[in-house]
Amino acid sequence: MTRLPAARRRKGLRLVPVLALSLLLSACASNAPQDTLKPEGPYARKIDHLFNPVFLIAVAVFCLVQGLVLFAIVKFRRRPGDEDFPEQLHGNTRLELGWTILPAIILGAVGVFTVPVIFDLSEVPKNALQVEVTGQKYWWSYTYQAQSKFGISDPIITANELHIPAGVPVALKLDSKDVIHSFWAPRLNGKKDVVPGRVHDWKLEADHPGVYSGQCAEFCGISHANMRLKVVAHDKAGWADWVAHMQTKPTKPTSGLAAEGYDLFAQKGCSGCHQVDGEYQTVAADSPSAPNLTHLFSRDCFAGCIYNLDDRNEVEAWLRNPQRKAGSLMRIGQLSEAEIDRLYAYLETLK
Amino acid sequence: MALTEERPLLELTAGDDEVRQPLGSFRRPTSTTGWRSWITTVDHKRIGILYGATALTFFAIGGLEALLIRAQLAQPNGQVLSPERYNQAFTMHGTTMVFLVIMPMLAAFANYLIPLQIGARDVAFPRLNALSFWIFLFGGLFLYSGAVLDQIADNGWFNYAPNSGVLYSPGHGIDFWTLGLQIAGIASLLGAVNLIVTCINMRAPGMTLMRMPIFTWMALVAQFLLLFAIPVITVALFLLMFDRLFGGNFFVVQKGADPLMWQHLFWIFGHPEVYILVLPAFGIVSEVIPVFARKPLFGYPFMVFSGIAIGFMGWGVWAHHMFASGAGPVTVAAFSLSTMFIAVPTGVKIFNWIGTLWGGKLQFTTAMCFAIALVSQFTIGGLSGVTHSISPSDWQQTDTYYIVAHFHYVLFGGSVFGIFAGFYFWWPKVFGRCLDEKIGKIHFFTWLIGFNLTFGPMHVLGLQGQPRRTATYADGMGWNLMNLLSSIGAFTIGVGFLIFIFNVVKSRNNVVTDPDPWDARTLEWATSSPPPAHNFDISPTVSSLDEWWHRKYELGDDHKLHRREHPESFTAATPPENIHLPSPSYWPLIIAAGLPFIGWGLIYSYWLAGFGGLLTFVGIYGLVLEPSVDPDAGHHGHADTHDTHEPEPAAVVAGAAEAEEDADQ
Amino acid sequence: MTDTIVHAPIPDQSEGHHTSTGLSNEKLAMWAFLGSECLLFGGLISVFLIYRNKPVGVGPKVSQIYDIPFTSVSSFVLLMSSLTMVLALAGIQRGDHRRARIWILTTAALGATFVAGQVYEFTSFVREGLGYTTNLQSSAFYTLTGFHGVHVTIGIIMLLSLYTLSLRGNLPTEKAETVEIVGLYWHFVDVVWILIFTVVYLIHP
Amino acid sequence: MTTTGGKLWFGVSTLAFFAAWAFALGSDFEWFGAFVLGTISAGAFLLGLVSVATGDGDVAATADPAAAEVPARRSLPAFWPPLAAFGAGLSLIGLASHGALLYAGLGVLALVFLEWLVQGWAERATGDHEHNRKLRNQLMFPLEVPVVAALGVAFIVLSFSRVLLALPKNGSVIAAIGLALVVLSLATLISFKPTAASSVLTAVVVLGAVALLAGGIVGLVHGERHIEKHDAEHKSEHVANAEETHP
Ligand code: HEA
Ligand code: HEA
Ligand code: HEC
Ligand code: CUA
Ligand SMILES: [Cu+2]
Repeated sequence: MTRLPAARRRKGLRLVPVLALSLLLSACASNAPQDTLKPEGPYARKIDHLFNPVFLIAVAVFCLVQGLVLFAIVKFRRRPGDEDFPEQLHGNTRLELGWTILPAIILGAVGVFTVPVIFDLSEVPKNALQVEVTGQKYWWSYTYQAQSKFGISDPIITANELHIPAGVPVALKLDSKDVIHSFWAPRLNGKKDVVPGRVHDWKLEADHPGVYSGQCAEFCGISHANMRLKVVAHDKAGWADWVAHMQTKPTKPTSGLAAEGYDLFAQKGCSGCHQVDGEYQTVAADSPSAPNLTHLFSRDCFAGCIYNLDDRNEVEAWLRNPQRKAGSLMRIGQLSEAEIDRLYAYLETLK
Repeated sequence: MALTEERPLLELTAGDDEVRQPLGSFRRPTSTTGWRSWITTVDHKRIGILYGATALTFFAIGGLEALLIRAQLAQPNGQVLSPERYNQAFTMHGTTMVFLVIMPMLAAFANYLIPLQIGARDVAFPRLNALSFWIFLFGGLFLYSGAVLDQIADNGWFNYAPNSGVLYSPGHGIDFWTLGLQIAGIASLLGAVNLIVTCINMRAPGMTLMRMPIFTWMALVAQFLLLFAIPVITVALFLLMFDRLFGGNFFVVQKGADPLMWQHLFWIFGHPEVYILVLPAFGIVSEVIPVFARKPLFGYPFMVFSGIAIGFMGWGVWAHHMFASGAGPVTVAAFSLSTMFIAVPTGVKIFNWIGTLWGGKLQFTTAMCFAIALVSQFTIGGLSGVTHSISPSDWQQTDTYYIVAHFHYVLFGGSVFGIFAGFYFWWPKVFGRCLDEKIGKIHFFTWLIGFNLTFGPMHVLGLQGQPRRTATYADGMGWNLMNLLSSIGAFTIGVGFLIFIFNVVKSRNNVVTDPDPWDARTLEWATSSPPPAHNFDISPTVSSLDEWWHRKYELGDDHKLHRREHPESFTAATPPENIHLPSPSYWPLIIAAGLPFIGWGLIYSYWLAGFGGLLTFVGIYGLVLEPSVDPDAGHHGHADTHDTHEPEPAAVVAGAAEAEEDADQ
Repeated sequence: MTDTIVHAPIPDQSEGHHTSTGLSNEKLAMWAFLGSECLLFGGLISVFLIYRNKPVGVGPKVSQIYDIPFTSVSSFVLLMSSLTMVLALAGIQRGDHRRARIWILTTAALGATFVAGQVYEFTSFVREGLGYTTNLQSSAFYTLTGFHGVHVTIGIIMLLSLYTLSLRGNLPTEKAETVEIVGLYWHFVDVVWILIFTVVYLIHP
Repeated sequence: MTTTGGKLWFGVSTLAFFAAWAFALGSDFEWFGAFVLGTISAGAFLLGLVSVATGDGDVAATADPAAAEVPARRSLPAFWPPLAAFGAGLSLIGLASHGALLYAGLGVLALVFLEWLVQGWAERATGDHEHNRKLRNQLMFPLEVPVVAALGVAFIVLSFSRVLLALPKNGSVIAAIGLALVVLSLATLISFKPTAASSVLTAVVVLGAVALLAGGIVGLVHGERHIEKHDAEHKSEHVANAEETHP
């Protein structure tokens, strides 16, 4: 009987938990805008409060199992030359029942804490700001119906950036125009799928004013990675300002480049897809839905929040070739630089 | 027509006729060496090797796809792949790894080992076994054949509706995916039927169910899961195919369909599937650990029953993949709870392995290292699984890299580590050559480190909010470092794999003479390495669990174990004479070769489908009508065959039935 | 393929077709396969039942155009074929190959009558404006029942093959089990039809 | 007396003849198609005559009739020429009228080609007739059994469903019961008549097949009964449209 040489101790294995733990710890210190472990609102916090103890239990079990394995590796390794058999233990029913029942009890306890949170988070909040969220390839559209309680007298339609008042629950109605997306602003709540043909209730709330980033979390096609979003939470005054601003209509430019751009907007077919309240109201019936541009320049980002509106170059690049965002449903002919200048001048008036 | 020549077509005379000459048997292939012997073989051991080699090849392909993914994600705004290619890469990576690597690899082990472990000459239906392999191979090739025409699926391995419909995925990539998986599904189903019957019916005398080696047990449970899970995904694929190719409405939201229907069907299959992927690996590890701890498996009955329990519970948890899909709170709560409790039987396994290690005399061969690594690494994946089962926290985690971390820890840290433990363990048995232990250790540590480096950081990334399946990510999200580490880790795994390949190539020179080099416990070690075509010269009889070990050792008067001088073995001094093995056959290959044509035909031209259908149909009849043992072939020089070698139409007609069905689909 | 585990000189195993359970491999395999089929039909029936309650949009509802009397008759025909299948098996087990052949042929003919009825039913439904692609219900209905029809057709082909085998003397009494196994399949397909007929045709919400 | 080639051509001729009539009747005497088919019929007939006259162009056979009696090789019975003729005829009718028939005809031709080829090969394989036949069967049975079975099913299904479609609604119910009862009672009858010759069964089955075929053809010619179309009801159509345009 040839025996293969006994191996040396497995030092490497001991490194593993250390490595993993230190990585996890370093994670908590880093600065990530979508960090799920840093909730900024009551709903996200509820989840965090549930996750943390479970995570600790997991860490405890992890340490127990790895500890036992490591101990066994060190303690029970076979010394060279030792040909004897260890005690031939076939099992121990009591022990085995023990480690069947114990985890069951632990998990039962976890379950008891989990179920109420599920129901809590599924409840539609009262007195909340109502927003209809529509997902489509590959951007978000938001509609605020008139709600006097929040100062909204005319419906507001906007895109990609969701504005909310801080400290107030927001009730979302999620729907999709095409495939399944998933709405997710990690610091404000978990995610919820946006399914065509169904309307899902979901909710958000931010403790403090601020900008919270998020993105589509269900694979929805070629530009799934480019379907991001921002939630902008305002304080009371800021919210009132925003609403007031959104209730005004932009004034139609009458002279200069902007006026030429205004005409181009129709000539080049932009108005076939895009609405501008008070100016270009109706869109072609067969157009893909496109962002409402009424208050375009009051936003920070565009096209699924992957480009900056501040940066004139990015807007122009977009008009030069909207396909730079892969799979974008905005299809236009080639525009000359002069046309782009004029269109930009017009778009800039849409504040 | 021809039928009337022998007798009138409609015959009334009573009784049998003496015309017992078999119908439609061709000249049978006879080679026992060379490539022809491999494509016509019906020997479960060779088929096992074929499965293994194919799966390993696909592993390299799936791994290369993963390396592409990691190359792209190593830095923010990566430019290695276009978004289109990226989506194709992860879709094919996931599909390949699940359906073309782990499943067939475990089929390889099951095929090779089950008959040996239960003391049988072969599986119950050797030619059906060959058929399964070829169908699997052609399914895989079909799946990849779309790549030649640049028609590659790009909707993820679970391919959610409605993005999978023609409206949103107009190319043929998804068609190749749907049809390819249906073909591979036939293979799994036939394999499952075959192995279930083998385990139930072909056990050596005395091998009661509770004496069955634990690997066989776990593989059996997995076959039952396959038996019931495959039809469910077949329904889903079938409906999708009808939608895409024939204008059905099953997932067309505009026609009022519910897109969540797909998710339910897929995950009712999908969750049992993940246990199909891991239970046999658990079985492997449960064989390896006792051998190198030199003590029996701790709590064999608990191990068996926890495996069965996992199999059962696996059916009641599928909606945990859909926590965020919009089910009501009651459903979510119910599936949360059911999911949590699946940790209980799995925990039993972990602790029983530790129990086996405990008090043993551990010998750290490479196989043992991989086995112990499974115990420790799988636990990490299992525990992150439990954190998903807390559905509110899953609302944060789902579709992020935290999930990716979870399933790679269970799949790589579980299935793959288990499989490689099996490689190092059974290599000498299968090839009569040893893998080098030193290189093996290097391989092991490269993988252990590379694996943790790749997938450990993904936990962090997921919790920091990086969604999965995103072709790029922006700078400034705090994800750069972890992604880079992960990519470095992936390439480390790649290096480790090359080391393994090197080891395999080098093993040609390491001939082992001892058929039982590890002093192992189960019957496969009681025959020569590699085992003869007929497995055992003398058919075993079994009187205990770990039969072979009990034949080697006895308890002496001093209450110590003593090795018997000449353990009662199953190798005879002179080769046995009267063993009739099933003869090789061309038909399985022909049947399987028809299926891709049916697939291409459904996509491009019905003429091709007709041709493929004919090939398959005729092949099935050829297989059914040909006797399992070729009457013309000489067997081991034995003259007075009392076996009549009848064709055994029924079983294969049955197989035919369902192969046809799938073909007709 | 039991004859492949042959038979070193071991007392227990010297018997020709020994298996651990005493059941033949082939029969066991058929049972396992039918278990799997249950899930297949279960899946399709569930899909139909779920989609039946959805508004149809375009075209008629399936329940508007069922011809229950006709389908009852063809269900009856299929049921009868189970009876003749039993007779066929009894025949071959008794060694009465002549009768076995007659009943096998009859079973196949009844099965074919059923399938013909289904083709008729489908054609007339299409004429009534319910095509495969018309609406959700129609896709689900045709897929489910058509899938069953394909099963029956395969059954018929198996029966006709048995008939040929028997004719050629390749189906002696020892091989009666082959007929039994095909019979299992046949009865299964039959029972599934009874289920489909009941939940799809007879019960509508 | 007729030779193999002769059989082929006469077969084609007969079929084309009937086809010409069928076509003429079916197409309300559209003359061109009927003329083409009629010409084919006549041409084939002539060729058949030539073929018979020349003994299939077999010089040896015409030169020395005695030589033909030497059984150099025994042929297996050959159905192929008439069947080929049938196939050719079918494709011709198909060409002139219905596309599906063309494909069916081509299918038959292909089958004949294959069968003939294999048979030809088998006849020359060895000198032993029995052995040759075995060879042929071994090669062809896996093909023939399923194809014949499938064709049989298709035959019943197609014919009978045409009958059902042609009958009024209640009639179809009765026809289905009727057929089942006939099948059942005949089977019972025969099974209780152990002395019945095999020819009885053959006769019954052949008669049944002919009846079914006749029924099918009549059904086809008669056309389907008037089936009321459940047009999309106004309301549901409206809903559908709304759904589709709903943004
Ligand atoms: C081998 C495959 C495998 C295995 C074994 C598992 C095992 C488990 N999985 Fe995993 N899972 C996958 C493969 C697997 N999974 C894959 C591929 C996906 C993603 C598919 C996709 O989206 O692409 C997935 C996704 C997935 C999800 C969905 C996540 C999402 O998409 O949102 C969930 C949710 O609950 C989940 C849970 C679990 C649980 C609870 C287990 C349990 O079985 C784990 C049990 C084990 C342990 C817990 C460790 C040992 C136990 C102890 C030491 C006892 C003590 C423990 C406690 C007291 C806690 N898995
Ligand atoms: C058992 C299954 C399995 C295995 C083993 C792996 C192995 C790996 N996986 Fe994967 N993975 C999945 C199953 C698996 N994966 C699934 C199911 C998905 C989900 C897909 C989806 O979302 O649809 C996924 C998704 C997935 C993603 C997420 C993609 C995304 O969401 O965008 C990533 C990202 O890093 C990844 C990485 C890796 C890496 C680096 C490895 C490494 O371990 C691979 C290591 C590489 C090798 C071992 C190959 C080495 C080869 C060579 C060096 C060449 C040698 C060549 C010759 C010998 C010729 N995998
Ligand atoms: C065929 C329809 C279509 C036409 C025509 C079209 N667009 Fe668009 N537009 C879209 C769609 C769809 C998007 C969203 C793309 C995305 O984010 O993926 C979009 C996005 C935009 C955005 C970014 C809006 C935001 O808030 O994200 C701007 C600005 C824009 N278009 C301007 C124009 C101009 C200017 C023209 C005319 C030259 C034009 N569009 C013509 C469909 C169209
Ligand atoms: Cu929308 Cu992903
Ligand atoms: Cu799961």
